[in-house]
Amino acid sequence: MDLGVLAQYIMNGLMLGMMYALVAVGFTLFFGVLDIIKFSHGDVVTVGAFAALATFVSLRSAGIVSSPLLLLVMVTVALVAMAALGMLIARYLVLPLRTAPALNTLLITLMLGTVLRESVRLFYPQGANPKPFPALLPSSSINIGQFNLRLDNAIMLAAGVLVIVGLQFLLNRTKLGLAIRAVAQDEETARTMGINFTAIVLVTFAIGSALAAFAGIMNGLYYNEINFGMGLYLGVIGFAAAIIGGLGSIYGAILGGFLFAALQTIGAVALPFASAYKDVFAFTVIIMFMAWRPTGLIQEKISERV
Amino acid sequence: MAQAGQTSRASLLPGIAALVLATGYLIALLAVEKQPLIIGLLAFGIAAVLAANWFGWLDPVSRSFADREDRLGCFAILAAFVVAVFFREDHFVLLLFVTVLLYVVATLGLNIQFGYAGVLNFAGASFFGIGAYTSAVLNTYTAIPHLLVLLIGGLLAALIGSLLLLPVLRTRGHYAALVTIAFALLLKTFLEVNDVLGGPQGMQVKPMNLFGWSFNDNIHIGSVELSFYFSYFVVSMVLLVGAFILVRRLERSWIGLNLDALRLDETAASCFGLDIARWKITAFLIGNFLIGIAGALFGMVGSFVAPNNYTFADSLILVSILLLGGIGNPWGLVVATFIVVVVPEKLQTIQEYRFLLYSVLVIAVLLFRPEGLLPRPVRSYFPGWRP
Amino acid sequence: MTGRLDIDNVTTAYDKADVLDGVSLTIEPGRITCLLGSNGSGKTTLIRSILGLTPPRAGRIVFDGADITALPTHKVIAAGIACIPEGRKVFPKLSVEENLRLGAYQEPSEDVTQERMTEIYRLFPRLRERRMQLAGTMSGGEQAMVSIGRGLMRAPKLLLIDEPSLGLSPLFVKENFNIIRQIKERGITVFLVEQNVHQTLAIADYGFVLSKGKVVMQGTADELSKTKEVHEAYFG
Amino acid sequence: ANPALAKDKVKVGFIGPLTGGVSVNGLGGRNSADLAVKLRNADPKAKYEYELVVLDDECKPNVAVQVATKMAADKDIIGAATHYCSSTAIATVDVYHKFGLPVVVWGAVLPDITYRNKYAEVHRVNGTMINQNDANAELISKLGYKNVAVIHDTTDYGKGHNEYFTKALTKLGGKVVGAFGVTADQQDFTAELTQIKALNPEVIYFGGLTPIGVRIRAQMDKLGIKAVFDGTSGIVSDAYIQGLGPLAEGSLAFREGAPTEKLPGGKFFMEKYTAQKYDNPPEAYGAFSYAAMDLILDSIEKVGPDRKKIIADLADVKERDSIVGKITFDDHGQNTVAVITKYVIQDGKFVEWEDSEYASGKRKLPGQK
Amino acid sequence: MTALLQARGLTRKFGGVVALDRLDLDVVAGEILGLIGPNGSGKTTFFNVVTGIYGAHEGHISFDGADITKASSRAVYHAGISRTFQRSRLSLPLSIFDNIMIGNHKRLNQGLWFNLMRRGDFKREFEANYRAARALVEVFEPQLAERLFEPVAGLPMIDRRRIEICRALISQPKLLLLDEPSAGMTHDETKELMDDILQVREFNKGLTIIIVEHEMGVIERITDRCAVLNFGRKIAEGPYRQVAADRQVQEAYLGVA
Ligand SMILES: Nc1ncnc2c1ncn2[C@@H]1O[C@H](COP(=O)(O)OP(=O)(O)OP(=O)(O)O)[C@@H](O)[C@H]1O
Ligand SMILES: Nc1ncnc2c1ncn2[C@@H]1O[C@H](COP(=O)(O)OP(=O)(O)OP(=O)(O)O)[C@@H](O)[C@H]1O
Ligand SMILES: [Mg+2]
Ligand SMILES: [Mg+2]
Repeated sequence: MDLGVLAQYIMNGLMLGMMYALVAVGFTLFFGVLDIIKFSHGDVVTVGAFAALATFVSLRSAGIVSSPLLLLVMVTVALVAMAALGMLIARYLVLPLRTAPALNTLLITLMLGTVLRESVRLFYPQGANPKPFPALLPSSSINIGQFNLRLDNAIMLAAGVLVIVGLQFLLNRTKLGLAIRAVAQDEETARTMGINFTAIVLVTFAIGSALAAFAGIMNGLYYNEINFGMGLYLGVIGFAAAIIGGLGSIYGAILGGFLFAALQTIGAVALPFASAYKDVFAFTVIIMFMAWRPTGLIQEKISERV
Repeated sequence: MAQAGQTSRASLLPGIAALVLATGYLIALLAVEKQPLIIGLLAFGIAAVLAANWFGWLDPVSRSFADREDRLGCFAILAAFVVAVFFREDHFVLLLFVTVLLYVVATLGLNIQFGYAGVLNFAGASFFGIGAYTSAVLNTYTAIPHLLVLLIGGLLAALIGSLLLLPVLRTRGHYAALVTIAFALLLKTFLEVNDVLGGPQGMQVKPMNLFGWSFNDNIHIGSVELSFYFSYFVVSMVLLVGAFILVRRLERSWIGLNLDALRLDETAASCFGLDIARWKITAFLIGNFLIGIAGALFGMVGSFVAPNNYTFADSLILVSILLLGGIGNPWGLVVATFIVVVVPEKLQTIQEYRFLLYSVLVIAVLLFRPEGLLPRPVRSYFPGWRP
Repeated sequence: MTGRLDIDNVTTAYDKADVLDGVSLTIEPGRITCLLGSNGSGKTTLIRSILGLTPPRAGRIVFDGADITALPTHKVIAAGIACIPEGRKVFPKLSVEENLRLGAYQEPSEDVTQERMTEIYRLFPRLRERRMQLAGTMSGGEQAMVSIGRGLMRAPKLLLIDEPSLGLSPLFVKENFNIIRQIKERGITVFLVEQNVHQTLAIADYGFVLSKGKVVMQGTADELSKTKEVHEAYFG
Repeated sequence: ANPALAKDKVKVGFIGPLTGGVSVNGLGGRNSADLAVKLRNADPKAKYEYELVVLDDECKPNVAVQVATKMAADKDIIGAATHYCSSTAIATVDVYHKFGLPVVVWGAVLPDITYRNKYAEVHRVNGTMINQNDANAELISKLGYKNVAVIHDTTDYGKGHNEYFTKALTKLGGKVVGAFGVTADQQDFTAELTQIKALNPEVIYFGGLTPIGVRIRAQMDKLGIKAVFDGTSGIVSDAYIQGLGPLAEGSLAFREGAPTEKLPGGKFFMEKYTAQKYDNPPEAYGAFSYAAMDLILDSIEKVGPDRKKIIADLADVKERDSIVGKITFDDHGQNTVAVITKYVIQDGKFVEWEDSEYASGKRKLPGQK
Repeated sequence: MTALLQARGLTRKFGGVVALDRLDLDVVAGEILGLIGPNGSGKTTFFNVVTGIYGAHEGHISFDGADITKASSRAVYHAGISRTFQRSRLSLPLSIFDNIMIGNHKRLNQGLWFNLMRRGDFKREFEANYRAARALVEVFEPQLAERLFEPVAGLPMIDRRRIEICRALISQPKLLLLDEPSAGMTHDETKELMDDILQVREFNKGLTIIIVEHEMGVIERITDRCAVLNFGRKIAEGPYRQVAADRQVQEAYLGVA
């Protein structure tokens, strides 16, 4: 294979992996704090992207043209809006179900996902159509043989890495992170330690949802197109990635995200059968993988004590 | 509940009253067409249940069902027939009704897996699909009697499901969820990209034919004409009753106890001699078998199979039914299936807003009853049995 | 001296049945007050009510003059109360050190936290050895040490201790009571729930006996140890 | 008294995808059918008062069979305009046949829908994908392109297009250098496109619907692929241009029938549609939906609300004027539209190829000779 | 004197921690052995290794003449060893009866056909087991026997302990492992519980018991013999009085200076 083409595949895979990883990290966070699957996460990605787009459109019509400024405002608005949405979800849908069977949260967030998705479709102007997302990052590129390295992609990769590193730091090095992990394990005892349980849950959901908005914007900037269904698939894959990585481990989620992207890329280009089989291939590998490592790549350190 | 000194069984009356009311309500709901009426009826239903709960009228009903399940089960079958006969000419209502019955059978299978053994299965629709595709292929290319086809559909679902046994046995919780989710996505994509089974186009399924009686013809009894779906209704009902009894007996036996024990605490269970793998496999296979049979029959009812019918989203609907009904309670499944299948259908006239409304409705129900509509009661091995 | 807690006619229920039925008692500052009572008499429930984990249905709880009855738990803690909960309740997937840190969650100063931690490690050398071990993998008694250490991490005005010697070796039970005495000497008010009546009454200043959700007896430790009923019930 | 009150009520049906990924087309179709009914009801000469029953097939065969059964089993419904998605249309033909409900397909293009069986109940106003692809291959060859890479969705629609296009192109001496199937919910196509880039085709043919089309076209640009984007009827939709903005420039697309806006009836349709202030544009197949419904209404007016008579009446529709041109049903109920409109996107609009600056040579597609 | 349970050179490590360190231990049929030692000395680990929850890194265990070192938890149970857990492990949503029946696994007919189809026979088996469970519970707490079909979740700790012991006893094991059965109980309650256990032992002649306890009163009263662990090693063995007098034991465990 041409080296340039190979490099191109790797670059594609990295971008894809980064987006999966960002979504997966969100899942990990929610598992982490409440041990729940929040299936609406993918749709929050969508809503985040649409929030950013709406901001863009209104800024544009207000006559602002500077790309960096536009981008800054878009990111801020989308992140804040999704953080708020996340808190609302936590407050009114997740917390009330705390004592119910864990799977109920899954169902309720699943339904919420539908509500979000359908709302975008029905209430965003022309929401059922794919929307062009502005390319706001410098798009200069260099061609090395078949390889086309774009500056915007490099910037996005770097930003993604930065966000993940920041989150990792937050979780493992700060008091807030410690509180999040404590709340995840034992709500009552955490409260006995003086932790404001509700606040921690809300903050976690805010962070996770802001992360989703970030992923949504990145998706938009990368593909220059967003649509109301984009989060659905992203959500499922993010979930898969979080699990393959090993629950509760941020590194695991990242590894899982990149692994999944790699599997898809390999399935599409390196295998003898048609590229449409790439998902069949990826999911088959995942099933076999789960048989081999039933608790994911990065295994939880604890085995239950008897 | 066994109370000292109490020897008499709870009265049948509240149970029968509830059944009669439910039947009447169902007929009304299925019969009305006008949107305001439908919404009014739905609102009325919710209000009525809330009110009954408020006045404490639901307790005697559930006691009556707990104690007299055998008898009330017969009445429930009767009620189903009353509804079916009422709509004997109405193809669509009967189709809807048959869909409900078969979905109940499938969720009963899921219930064994998840409700009892704790094995998550997010690929319910896939196994349902395997059953349906079985009847599509066998009815088209072979002359195998159709009852046997149903059986083969179930067996095939169990067999293909057993490919997942190793990862399912080794994983737990969310990890196990991923295995079946991956399978659901895989199977759908596979059916879609592979042309052998019709690709995304799907396949036609020949209607059921029992002992020379083709199910696609309307039935004439004297001057009364019955929709051909009535035959499917009868067969589905037989299947459902069989599945229901199977699940009930399973629950009310040492095997049900084993499944509960391993779901709740695997370590403790294995310290008391339980073969975890054996019972998980048993539950997984029986569950898939039921789902497969239901799917095979559904394939014939719908007369058409396509990969799009059996997506991950459809599997989630099956799981939703389980959660909505109250995990582990077969009666809850019946109620929940009616809601999940019939309500969106009845909301057709609000067209593009119906998914939105439906989702909001489910969220409301869950917030109101986090444990599901009818939470599972403590096991009684024989209804009405007193020490 | 602060750390006074007045419990006035508190009634608490879980679902329907009342577990506490009009409990009134006072914890005097600077003393060790103990609460005795058989299994299920409602001792833990009382502690949960104080902490706001199971808010009382009726009655008032006043801490140092401030009404804390309806406060959320973290505010109760902020008022200067700490708790060593029943059944240890360590965070199983956090390391020993992280568990201790959580004890000082509301302590803003990192230096103070470090200082306290050093002191805890001095009290429990075993914990220093196992600093990085996940608390969930420790033996039953070791977890008790983590739990006690964690409760001490934030010097409170009032420390609630629920059955700390549960599952501890006799040697350690003794040490444990020594530690509680030392806590008191530092000026911390202690409210101690215990089954180990001998040793409890030996270090306590005052005590209450709870039965079926009601205070049935109270008095100084000496008075209580001489009371016939207590003697019969607990010393066999 | 008001004579309108005296009219008998007659129910007619519409089925299309109102939810899901292609719901824009479904909603456009519904609005158009609705328009046909509204206009008819406003016509004082009409004999009946019509009520439109709308059902959603979600573009899923299983749902389609259910709703088709519901509609066909309702004896009050006399005829219906049905289905945009081929997979749903082909799944339901047996239902209509069994229940004897006359339907006119308004958007699905799979040949099998009319040609697999000879059901008198099933008609179609739009053409099949075969004619479309012949015209497509012809244009490509005429422009001097030889090497074409194909991306198609793996639904029947995409696969059919792949098949018929490849056939037509090969006949004309062109070459398909690679064909890639993609799934309908796929978001990322960079792996496929990178492979295509290495194959260096002059044209990328795309057999699929707008949502994926937009994604693929946008991602082509990301990877610096300069080939011509050659779409099918599936992307003839305002949503395509909206979704891509300036990137849409120079995309090719094809649709059966004469261009609506050029027919006198078409202009009328557009005016009336706009006047109704629907939320959605009619989209490419709105006109067909309108025409289908109009055909049914005409029939009812003529022979009365009786399914059997309608079927008989529809059988001899010949050279009938409509907003999509003349309609003639062959013995399979298929409208034999020979005309195919070729489009190129120019300045954010679908412009007929012949009228475009690309045809006149003023602008050039990449690699256009 | 034949040993019912025999451990030789038993070693189990967790990372750097040696929880059991070349432990030799004999348990004689019919005796009550007290297993004591400081916190973290390996008592629970010993139970876990015997019952097959953890594997041994070195050494052997034999039970009733058969080697069970590598046996699974299941096999160990079927061989006749039952246990309770240091932290109660009942299945809370299930009824008292169900919880006890979980312990009776090996004596219940597990056949699919029997359970599903032969409901008459099943009912007879069920009723026999109901009587057995009731009789057993009555020994511990007659009031509980009336509430056999109530969920365990609503019961106070002490009753849960009792049920856990019933669950371990119902299958009439040869060896019973009790891990701190009296933790959290008052003096009275502990005494009552021990009396009940001794009473059950009257019915189930030859029941051998290993009991882990930190309550020395209990140990003194009911054990025939004690083994003391420290850092996974046995530091003393013998009747309680003798062990209690041991200097090493006093220093490491009892704290009597
Ligand atoms: N979460 C709960 N839900 C329902 N009832 C409960 C709950 N917790 C405790 N109870 C009941 O409340 C009563 C008092 O329990 P509590 O734990 O306060 O007793 P205690 O005096 O602390 O007993 P112990 O000595 O066993 O710790 C008991 O009957 C118990 O069954
Ligand atoms: N799963 C495990 N992972 C890591 N370490 C473990 C594990 N289980 C036990 N240990 C360690 O092994 C040692 C022995 O533990 P064990 O539970 O056997 O003690 P014990 O004698 O029962 O103590 P206690 O009386 O406090 O219950 C302890 O230091 C404990 O931390
Ligand atoms: Mg307590
Ligand atoms: Mg122990």
